[in-house]
Order: sequence, then structure tokens, then C-alpha cells
Amino acid sequence: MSAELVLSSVIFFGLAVIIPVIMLLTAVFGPRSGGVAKNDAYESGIKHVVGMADQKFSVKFYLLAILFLIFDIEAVFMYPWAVSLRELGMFGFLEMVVFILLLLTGLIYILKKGVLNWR
Amino acid sequence: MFENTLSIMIFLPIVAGLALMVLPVGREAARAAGLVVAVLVVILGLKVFINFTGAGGLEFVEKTSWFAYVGVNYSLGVDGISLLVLLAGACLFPMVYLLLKTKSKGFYANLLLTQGAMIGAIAAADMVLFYIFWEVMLLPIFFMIGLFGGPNRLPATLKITLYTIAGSLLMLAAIVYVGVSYHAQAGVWSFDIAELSKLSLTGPAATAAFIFFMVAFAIKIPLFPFHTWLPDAYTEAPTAATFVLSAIMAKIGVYGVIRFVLPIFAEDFTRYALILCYSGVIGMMYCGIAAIGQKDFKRMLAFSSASHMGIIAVGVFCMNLQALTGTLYQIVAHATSTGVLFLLLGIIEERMETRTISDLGGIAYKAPIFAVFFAVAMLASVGLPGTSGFIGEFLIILGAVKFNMMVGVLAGTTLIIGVCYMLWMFQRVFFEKSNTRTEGFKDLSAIETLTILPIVVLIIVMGIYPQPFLARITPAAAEHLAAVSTVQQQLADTTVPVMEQTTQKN
Amino acid sequence: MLDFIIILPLLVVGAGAIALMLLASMENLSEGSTALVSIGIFAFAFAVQLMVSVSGNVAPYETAFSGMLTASTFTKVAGLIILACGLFSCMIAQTYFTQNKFSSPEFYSLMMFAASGMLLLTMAAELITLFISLEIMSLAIYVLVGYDRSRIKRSEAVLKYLMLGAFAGAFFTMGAALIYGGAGSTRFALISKYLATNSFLESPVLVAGTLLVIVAFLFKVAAFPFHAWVVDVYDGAPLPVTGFMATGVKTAIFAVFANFIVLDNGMKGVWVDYLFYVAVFTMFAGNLIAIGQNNLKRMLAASGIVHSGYLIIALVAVGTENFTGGVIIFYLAAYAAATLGVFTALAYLGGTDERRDSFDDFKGLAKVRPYTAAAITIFMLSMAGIPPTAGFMGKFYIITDAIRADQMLLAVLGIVSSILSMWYYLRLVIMMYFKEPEESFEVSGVSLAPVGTMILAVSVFAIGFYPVFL
Amino acid sequence: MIANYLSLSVILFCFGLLGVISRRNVFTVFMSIELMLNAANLAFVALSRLHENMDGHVLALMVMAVAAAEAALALAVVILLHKHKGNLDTNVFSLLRG
Amino acid sequence: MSALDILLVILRIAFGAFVPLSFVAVLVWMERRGAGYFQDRSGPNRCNVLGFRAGGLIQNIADAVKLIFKEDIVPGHIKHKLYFILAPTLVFITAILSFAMVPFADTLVLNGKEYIMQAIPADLGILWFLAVVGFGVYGIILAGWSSHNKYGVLGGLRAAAQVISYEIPMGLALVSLLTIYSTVNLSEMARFQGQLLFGFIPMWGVFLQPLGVIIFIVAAFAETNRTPFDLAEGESEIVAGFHVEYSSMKFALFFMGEYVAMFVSSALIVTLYFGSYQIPWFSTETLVNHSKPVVFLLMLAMPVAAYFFNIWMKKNNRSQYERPNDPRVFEAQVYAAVIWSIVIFIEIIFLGFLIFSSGAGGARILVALLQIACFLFKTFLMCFVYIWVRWTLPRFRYDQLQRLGWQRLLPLALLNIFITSAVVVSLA
Repeated sequence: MSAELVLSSVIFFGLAVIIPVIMLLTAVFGPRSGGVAKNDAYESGIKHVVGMADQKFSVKFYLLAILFLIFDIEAVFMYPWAVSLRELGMFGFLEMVVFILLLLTGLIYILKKGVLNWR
Repeated sequence: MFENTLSIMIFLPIVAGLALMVLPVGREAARAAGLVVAVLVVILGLKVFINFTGAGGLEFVEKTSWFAYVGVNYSLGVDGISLLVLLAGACLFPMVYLLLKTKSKGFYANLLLTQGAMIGAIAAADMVLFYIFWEVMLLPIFFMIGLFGGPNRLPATLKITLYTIAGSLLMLAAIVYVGVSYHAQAGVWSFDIAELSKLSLTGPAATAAFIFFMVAFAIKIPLFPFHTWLPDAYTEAPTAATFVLSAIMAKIGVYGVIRFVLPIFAEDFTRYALILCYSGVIGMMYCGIAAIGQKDFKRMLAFSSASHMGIIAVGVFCMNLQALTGTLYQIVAHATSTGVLFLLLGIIEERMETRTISDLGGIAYKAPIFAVFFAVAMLASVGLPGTSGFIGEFLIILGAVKFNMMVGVLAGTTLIIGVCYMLWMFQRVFFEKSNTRTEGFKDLSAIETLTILPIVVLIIVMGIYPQPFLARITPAAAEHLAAVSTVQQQLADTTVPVMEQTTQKN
Repeated sequence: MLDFIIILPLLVVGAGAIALMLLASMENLSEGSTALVSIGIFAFAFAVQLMVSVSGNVAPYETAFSGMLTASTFTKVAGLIILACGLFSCMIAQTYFTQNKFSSPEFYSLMMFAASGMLLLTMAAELITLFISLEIMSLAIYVLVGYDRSRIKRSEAVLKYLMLGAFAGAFFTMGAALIYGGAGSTRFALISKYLATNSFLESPVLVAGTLLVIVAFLFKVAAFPFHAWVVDVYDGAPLPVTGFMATGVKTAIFAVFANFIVLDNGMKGVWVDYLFYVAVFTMFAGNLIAIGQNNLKRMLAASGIVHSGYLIIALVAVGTENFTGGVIIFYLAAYAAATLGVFTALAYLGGTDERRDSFDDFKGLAKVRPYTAAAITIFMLSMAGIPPTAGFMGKFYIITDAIRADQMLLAVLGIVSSILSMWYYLRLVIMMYFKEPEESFEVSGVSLAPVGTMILAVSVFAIGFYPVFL
Repeated sequence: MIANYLSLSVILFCFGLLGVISRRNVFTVFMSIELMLNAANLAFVALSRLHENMDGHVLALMVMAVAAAEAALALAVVILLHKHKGNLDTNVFSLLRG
Repeated sequence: MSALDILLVILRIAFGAFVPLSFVAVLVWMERRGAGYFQDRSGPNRCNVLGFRAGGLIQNIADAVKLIFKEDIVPGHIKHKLYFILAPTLVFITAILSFAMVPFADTLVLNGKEYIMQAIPADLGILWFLAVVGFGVYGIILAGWSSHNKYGVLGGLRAAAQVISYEIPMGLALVSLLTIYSTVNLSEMARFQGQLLFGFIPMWGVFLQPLGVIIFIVAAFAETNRTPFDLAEGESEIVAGFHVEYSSMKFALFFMGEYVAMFVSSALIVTLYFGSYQIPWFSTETLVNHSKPVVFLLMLAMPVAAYFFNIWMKKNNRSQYERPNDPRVFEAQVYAAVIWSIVIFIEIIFLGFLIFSSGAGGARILVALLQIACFLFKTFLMCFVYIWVRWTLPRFRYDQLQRLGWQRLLPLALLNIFITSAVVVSLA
């Protein structure tokens, strides 16, 4: 690791962190006026909150998260393959064809099972 | 036909037993089938006995490679040592089918299985094969006692099963050890008994193996202090099972000691022989004394049987020709006499539904033939001259005296206890006044008489004219002892200085 | 191309799994036919595996796929056992689902996925392959364990299994990392080559790595310090899965464990001393747990621990030269036959929602269903190691090996544990035979499991009498 | 240099181990397991650099994939359990006791 | 490190950090002007300083001032104040950081030393972008969750679900791109795109990956939560989504974060598919070797462009109705003066260059500046596409969004990988 790289990384990270923090400082200097309504959850003017924020929500979101996790990891497998495809040649190509076919099979299964049917 | 005789003797009952289990057959048909098979086995057994040449070594050999990986063979054979045991195992069974009639199909099936396995264990010429049959033999007994036994059968079943399986599993380790040792010495795998007998193992591991063997056999015999399962099991078991246990199973234990322990662990055997002798003698005394106090007829007979097994064991541990020959002889004698006793007891139990001695009385008046048969068997059991028991026990005591005066004297004395309680019992059961129970006791029917008669005759013949039997077993016994005596010699040479040292210290 | 022939059964099972999964999504496959199809696939794969010719007794260095996989008679037979386990588990499942309603075709598909993982695991000759196959198997099994989502018991079982399985997986990964660090390669052949020239004990990284890997294996086979989960998980899992887990997973893990431990003599020498204690404690801990159980499945689980103990004895005794693994594989076959036998019987006796699951529930079975009782007895005897069953021969070989490897004490302790185990095996037999029946054990529906039970009962003897594996 | 990587990896691994053993919350336990896996990954990648071959990288990728799959499954199980119990403390799950 | 090194580090970082920030202003302005243009509205036309509206840019300043001086409310029902504050910060930081690996000019060679023109001169390239952008989801989820508001939670979830759904097609589209470029390093990719296809088409990603570019752009839209994928804020359903409880600068951070993300993803699209900083048909070497004619041409072109711009401005920059002494006309005159003075200033510099330029150093710096300009111009155009789309297309329904991602883009991306790799392998 060159010193240049370290230096630029440190400065850039520092900037990236400091800029928003400085901007947040306005919270300290800004005006302050309390109020009952300000302390309530915003509900488009509905007086009493309908339902809780920590209620259960559709399991579809979890399913989606799981699917993402799996497919994304599969995509991660492809990066090294893609970069070195020229060296791998035909064999590498065939391997990935198998891999993609398997991935597609999984996708078809998911779709057929209606996992992604949002209603 | 000849080359497969032993296999047929083993598998005919087993196959018949399995068939009985599976097929929907009635009780009587099952009994008949069992009887037919048993008779066939008797015929084959007699054929073996007659065709046995006594030339030394195994005869009727069958050998097929089985588990080549560790050199286990399916090999069978008979020699002088196993011949009589085999005969006893083969010939005593028809009686059961003829005399005890009230059992169910499963019972007969189990009985057949037991017989097959027992013959297998006796005829096996391969250690692993022996072990397999040895274990298999127990299973039908387990079911017989558990399914058809007395009111307290469950603990008794568990006791005998756990005891014997514990023993035999330890024996397995010992067997494997022997096999491995053979492999180490000879470079090839074999569990052939004849081959393994050539081994002479020493060292701590060998001693452990020796102990395992002895524990297994001592449990089967049963030898003091491994006899605690015996009274319960004998008492709770159905008579046929008791008969099998006492007449044959216990003998296989003795046979095992002679067959395996004696040659292979000659050194350890010699070293611990005295202790084992005393163990036998103590067992004799303990069981004899215990027998006196019993109120239950069967329990008494059980202790009596155990007591006499003690002397047979002593015969083995004395390690001389007389004692060994006597033991082998006594195996048959005891098998026949005890077998007959238990079977007759079974008849009493079946007909009068009691076993308490005090409930019985005056049977001799009602059933003279029964009483005579019982008397002969009883006398043979206690070793009265003129019966088979006498020859065997005489030879054993002779050998015992030769081995160690003390043991001989104790063994001889203990026999007298046997005479005491047996005669006392006989008097109480057969003579005194008859009561309501025994009033209706019918004598043996013709078939039953004919069934027991050959055995009773055998008892007497063996008592008067033992030559054909002795001629067949003596050479084998002598040959068998050869290994031990050399070791004994060596051991004597080495131990004397040791003893001197210890005395000096003292 | 030769390489592909070796994994042909794997491909069959894997393709079958995928095809079944797709068919399942099309929703035009009935429950019953799925079971039959999966049985067919397993049978076909079994036949293929039988026909795959593998050269003799091969040291673990003969490799395929440039060192990724190894193929020997040992792996071949392990594969056969696994496929047979799959086949019978499908039979169990078919029957089980006539009385328990939570199945779907994916169940069988997952079964096949697990089986393909196991097949790969037996052949793994490289840490990467090993890890992947381990996880293919484990993940499928996790799902199967929790397949019945309506019952919280199952969910808790799968949580427990997943937590500990992932934990073990983490151990394995770290171990693999350290081995890789020490030996510079993930291939068994190269690691072995490295160890041949360098002393094992001089590399602390390698020692630690192998330790972690072995710990992971012990976790998976429920050996002593890591055995506690198995009872709960087996109890919580649906019956067919329990059967499959108990047999297939054990077979696969022990196969790869054996392949791993024979890498190097020096390494084996170091670990054998500890495996000795592991074996002993595993056997006795398993026995102690089993004796206290009233539930049949829990008892079988605990007895599985004991059998793991025996198998570790066999591992202790394997020689690195001329390794055949025959003893291990034979014992596994015997154990699988007996265990699956009991489970097939339980599949149709268990009743709705596995109603009958304790010893007491089987009172007097022999009076009502004598053949089943006889079969269960045979299985119990085989597990207990009573001749002439396969279980006995397995134990016999293990003891022989142990004594040959100068482990007399281990052999004796094994036997002592065998004696202890008699207690709970016989207890069931006693319940079945010596007690009066309280119910009629009626079984509804057409099912394959009785057939399976009988086949297995016969095979318990057949394996014992014809030890073709050795 | 490699020693530093390895030490860090082992320390992370030990943290994960501690977390698995001492924490009650299911999520924390699974996160600890992930931490252990990532510790191994670190070691793999560092050692891969050391040995100058790609095996370690490949394994690290595989580990990631497997960790993802395991996490997916864990999430499913946790949701299931939460549905049943409404709580994620491992002590609550006590139907099965070894 | 020499002083030059340090100077260049600072310059590059300044570029990397502040160009996105200043582009926020440009983009906001452009958004307003664009909205006005596309929907035939007026746009920002009131705010002014001394009558100068700077084309509406003054509105931005007003906004900023307003946001800074607004009350910063942390509602009382919020339990985790740290997370509440952390969330916008996180969104902003990830947006800024994701630009770190994007090259904005070809490697600058000064005194024989190579300077990679990225904010951080590492070769992580596209992986860095993916990693950091993926991290950005945490900010949104954290915001939604810590708001402890139904709308907030729902918005956060939607945003997360959407972002992760489209990350897959995006990643897969990248895979096919990587098979062509054989590298993950964005600088190398940019260099690759300097070549010519068949001798006359610039070898830009868009020509090599026509399918991939569509997938990637669609996914990038979704990633930045822009319309038509802005369901996370969908004000008609869930008010404002994940930032419903935010106000003042915390809201501003989300706001700016979004625009920075938009800029960065535009920059990335340009880098990946539109030749990065490459000026078509003119490779870096060509430009360096012929720096003087280039400067000369520029000197000619600039007044011409300024002239036409002024005409256009004069025509448009006046009130819509007749007005005596139209102040807007005066405004335009002032702007024209400013523009002309800038042009003259630059012309002088160019003249100086033509006269005094001796070594290649000056030429290289000039080329670099040209490339930066080109890069910014392309990015600007791409940002315009963003705005164009925003004011043209209606918002998707959620199921449509997911169906597009999983059932259309994902298989398409896989197909694309298949075709691309087949071609690559057959050509190799």
C-alpha cells in the first residue's frame, strides 16, 4: 500500500464523514420550540395512530431478502469468472452455463411458486 | 449326505422353527412337527456317534470360507470332546415334545431354534461361528422364559439375558484377541479352533482375555459367584426351558472351557486352576446347602443341578486325564439325569399345578413307573454306583484328589450333601401320605414311558458299561491335555524358585 | 469423461431433485406419485452406483476432477448405503404422510438434494469440495427437519440443529483456513504430500486446523462433548427425516472423516489418542442418555450417539497404509439397515402426528402385529450386536480392528457399552412381547413401509452373511 | 504480516465463539456465527496471498455463499419461531430438553 | 511524497468530494427547470439577488438557507435517537464514498510518474461501488425503522426491498460487462473504451452491451429510488416514506444524498457504458501529441459557442409579457458580459499556452482538463436523462416494480451473460 493511497483514503473518508456531521450541527444552533403535535408520530393529520409501527408486516419482504441474499451471492460468484473468462475459455463457459441454468431453474421455481406475487 | 450331516442337524431345526413362526400352524401340528424334526436330529446324532472313529482330530468336517477379510470360516466338525455333548444335545429333545403338551406354537418354534443353535455351538469348529451360535442360542430362551414363564418371569428373563449377554460379549473381545494374536504370530487370519488351539498366549492381555472367557463360561455353567441368575431363571422358566438350560446349555459352558480356555490359555489356566477349583467347590457347597432349604421343588432341583455343575467344573480345572474324561462323561450323565428330572417335574407341574414340595406326597403309590424313573434319574444325579453319574463323578474326584487333596476331599464331601437333600425330597414327594392334589395323579402313559425309557436305560447302561463312551473320549481328552501339561511343567519349574523366595521372606 | 462416470449417481440424484422441484412448482404432481418417482430415482441411482466401476481398494490419493474428488470402493459403498438410505427414507415418507398431513413434493426433492450432498461428501478430497458438500447436505436437512411448520417442536428442533450446525460449520471453516495456511493447499493429496516431508507437530497452525476440523466432524456425528443436540433434534424432526439423518448423514460424515484422518500417519497418531477418549465418552454418554429415555425416537437418537462411538473406535483403528475403510462401511451399512428398519416400522405404527412414540405405546405389539414385532426385534438385536445379525458382524469387525491396532482397552470398553445398551434395546422387545396389548395398532392407507420393513429385516441378515464390502 | 492477519482472524473467531456461547438472543447467536465464518474468510484470503494461489479466495467465496444460505434459513426459522412464541430468547425454546 | 504528489492528492479528493456536492445544486436546479420544461410550468423564477435569478439557481440558495434555519425536530416517540440521526448521515456518506473509485480523466503522467485520476487511487473499481451502494440501504432501513412510524417503516422496507431486488439485475448486467472488459478496475474499463470498433465506432460499452446498458440503467434508477421507482417515498400512499419524520438538515442530508447518488450513478453509467472521459475518436495520446492544434481549435470554437448561447439567452431571458424596462433584459445583458469576460480570460490562457508551452506536462494537464470536462458533460447528460424520466413516466405499482425486476430484468440479464460470454469465448 502506497503512502499516496493511504493519504487519499484517510482524507476522503474524513471528508465523507465530516461533511454530514457539520451539516447536522445546525440541529444544535437551530431554533427550538416544543409542542405536543411535534412529539407525535406523523400520521397525515389523523389524530390517533392507526396501528403500531412495530407491527408485523408482510412476510414477502423477508422472502425477498432471502432471495436477494442467495441471488446476490450467486452474482458474486460470477465476478471472478467474468473477469477471467478469456483465460478459462470454453470450459469456463460451459461451467457457467450449467451454473446459470441452475440459477434459472431456481428462479423458475420461485416464480412458479408465486413467491414474488405481490398483492 | 455324510459330509453335511452336521449342517443338517443344525439347520433342520432352525429352518423348521422359523417356518413354524411364520406359518399359521396350530399348536398340535407345531408339536408334531417339532417332534418329527427332533427325532430326525436324534437319528442323525446317533449316526454321527456310530460313525465316529475316534482317531483323533475333527471328523465330519465341513468348511466354507465366510468372512475372508478376517479368515472366518463356516466350519463344523466333531471330535472326542464335543461328541458326547453333541449327542446329549441331539438326543434329549424328543422327550420335551412328547411329555410337555400344553405349550403354544411359538414355544415349539423357539425350542427348535434353541436346539439348532446349541448343536451349532457344539459342532462349530470356528471360534466366531461358535460365538454366533452361542449367542443365538440365548434368544429363544429369552423368549421362552419371557413369554411362557412363571409369574415373576420378567426380572428372571432380564437377569439371565443381561448376565449371559454381558459374559458373551466379553468373550467376543477375548475371541477377537485370540484371533488377532494368531494373526500376529502366523501372519494370516484364522479363527479355526484347531489352529488357534496351537497358540499359547501369555501376558497381561492374555490374562484379561482368559478372564473374559472364564466369565462368559462361568455365567453359563454357572460357577460361583456368577450363579445368581440361576435360581430365578430356572424357577420361572417353563420346564422345557429349564430343561434346556440345565441339561444342555450349562454343558456347553463346560465344553467351552475345555475347548478354548484349556489349550489357548494354558498358562493362565494352570495358574488360576486352584482358585477356579475352589470356586467350583464353593459353588457346589453353596448350592447344595441352598437346595436343602428350598420349598419349591423346581428351585430345589435348580440348586441341585447347579451344585452338580460345580463338580463338573472342578473336573475341568483339575487338568488331568481322569478328571477331564470324567467331566466329559459326566456332561452326558448329568444332562440325561437332570433332563429327566426336570421333565418329570414338568409333568408334575402340568398335572397338579403346584411345585411346592409340601403340597406333594405319595406319588409313588399313585404312579409307580413315574416314581421309578424319577428315582433312577435322581440316583444318577447324586452319583450312585451303577448309574452313569457314578462313573463321571468318581473319575472327577479321582482326578481332583490327584490334583489337590483338599479339593478332592471337599468335592467328595459335598456330594454327600446332595444325597441328603435328594433323598429327603424323594421321601417327601413320593412316599408320605398322598393328599387331595396328588390323589388324582395318573401314571405315565405308554408313550411317555416309552419316551423316557431309553434315557433311563442309557443312564443305567452308562453306569454299568461305560467303555464305548470312554473309548471315544479318552484319546481326545489326552491329546487335549498334552498342551496343558507341558505348560504346567514349565510353570512348575519357574514358580518353584518364586515360592522359595516368598518363603524366605516370611 | 471418466471423472463424470464417477459422479454419475450424484448427477442422477441431483438432476432428479431439480426435476422434481420443477415438477412440484408446476403443481401437476400428486403426493403419492412423487414418492414413487423419488423412490424410482433413488433406485436408479443405486443401480448406477453399483455399475460404476471403481478400482479396488484405493488409497485416498487416487483422485478425480484434478484432485477434487476421490473414488474408491470405500466411497462407492458409502454412496450405495446413502442411496439405499434415501430410498428407504422415501418409503418411510410415503407411509408417514398417509398419517401426517404436511407434505409436498419438495420434501422428496430436498431429500434428494441432501443425498447428493452426502454423495459428494463421501468423495470429497479437498477442503472446498468438502465444505460445499457438507453444507449442501446440511442445508437440505435443516429444511427437512423444520418441514412441519405447524408444530413448534419441529421449529425448535430445526433452530437447535441449525444453530449448532452452523456453529460446527464455522469451526470447520476456520479449521480449513488454518490447514490451508499450514499446508498451502486445500487438496488432501497435496496436504498429505506436505505432511510427508514436514512434521505435523511442528506446525501449530496445522495442529489447530485439524483440531477444529475434527471438532466439526464430531459435532456432526454427535460425538461426546458435542452430542447433546442430537436427542432433541431427532425427536423434533419428522420421522422420515430422522431416519435419513441418523443413517445418511452419519454415513457421509464418517466416510469423509475416514478419508480425512488417513491423510497422514503423524496427524492420525496425534489425534488418535484423543479420539480414544472421545470414543469412550461418546459410547458411555450415549448409553446414559439412552437408558433414561422413554421416547422411542429419543432412545434411537441416543443409541445413535453410542454407534457413533463405535464408529470412532473404528476410526481410531484404521490404518493409514492400505486404507480400505471396510470395517467402517460395514458397520455403517449394518447400522443403517437396522435404524431405517425401526423407522420404517414406526412410520406405519406411529399413527397420526406420531402419536405412538414411547416405549409404553408399543405394549403387546407382538400379539397384534407379530411380523412387525419380529422385524423390530431383529433390528433391535442388530443394533445391540447380537449374532447372527449384521450389527454383530459390524461390531465384530470393529473389535477386531481395534485389537489389531493394540487398542484392547478400547475394544473392551466398547463391549461394556454394548452390554449397557442391551438394556434399552431389550426394553422395547420386552414391551412388545411380554406385555398385553392395549390397542389394535390399526394402520390406514396403502403404504410401502411394511414392505420396506421386511426388506430391511432380511437385509439385516443378508449384510451380516454376505460381507461383500470387505 | 501474515501473523497479524491470522491473529486478527483468531481473535474475531474467539469473539464469535464467545457470542454463540454467552448470548441469548437468536439473532445475536447467528450474527456471532457469521462473525466466526468471516474470521475464517479473513484467514483464507490472507493465506491465499501468502501461498500465492487462489484456493483461499475460492473457499472464501464459497463460505460467503454458504453463510448467505444459512442466514436465509436462519431468518426463516426465526420468523417461524417468532410466530409461535413471540420472543427470540433462546431460553424460551424449551420444549425439547436433551 | 513530493509536493506535487500531495497537491494532486488534494486536487483529486477535492474533485471527488466536492464535484458531487456542487452537482447537487446543479441537479436540483436542473430538476426544477426540467420539470418546468417538460410539464410546461414556469419553474423557479422568483428568487433573486438584486434581480439576478441566475436561471433559477438562486432558488437553491434560498432552499439551503431555509433548511439550515428550520427547527430540527426529533419527535418524542423516537426511541433510538442515535440511529435516527445516524440514518441520514449514513445515506449521505455512502453516496459520497461511492464516487471514490470513479476515474474522471485518463492517468495523468507528470514527471514520469503516473497519477490515477480517481479520488482514491485504488483498483477496487466496480466492486467498491457495489459494496458501498449496498451499504446505503442500511441508511434507508435505519431511517424507516428508527422513525418508529408506520409510513416510515413501510417506506424503509419498500426501499430496501426495491434496492436489493434491483441490485441483482444490476450485478448481473455488470457480469456481462466484465466478461468484455476482463477487469473490475474502472480506469482500465475507461481505457478499454478508448479503442475503436471496426475502426470507426468508439468501443463504448453501450455498443458492446446494448441489452446490458438498458438493464443497468433501469436498475440504477431503481437503486437511486428515483421515479418511476420512488415507491419508498410514494407520497400519495405513505406520505414521504422513510423520511417522514425528518426535518431540517437531516432531511436535507437525505435530499442531498439522493442527488449525490444520482450523480454518482450517472457517472458510473457513463464510465461503464458511455466511454467514461473518452472523447470519441480522440485518444489521450492523440490529444497530447497534437495539443497545439487542439488548443487552436478550442480558441476558435469558444467565442462561436458563446455567441450562439448569448443569442439564445437574449431570446428567452425576458418576461412573458410586455413590460417597460424589462429587468430581465438587463439581467441577460449582464450575463452576456460575464460570459464574454470568461471566454476572453480562457482565450488568454490558451494563447499563453500556445506561446509558452514547452514540455508535454502542460499538454497532459490540458488533456486531463478536457477529459474532465467531457466526463462532466456526459454525466450531466445522463443526469438529464434521470430528470427527463422522472417528469415523463408515472410511478410504478409495487407489484409491477417487483415483476419487472425479477421476472424481466433478471432473466434478461442472465440471457445477456450467456450471449456475451458465448461471443467472448468464441472470439478469444
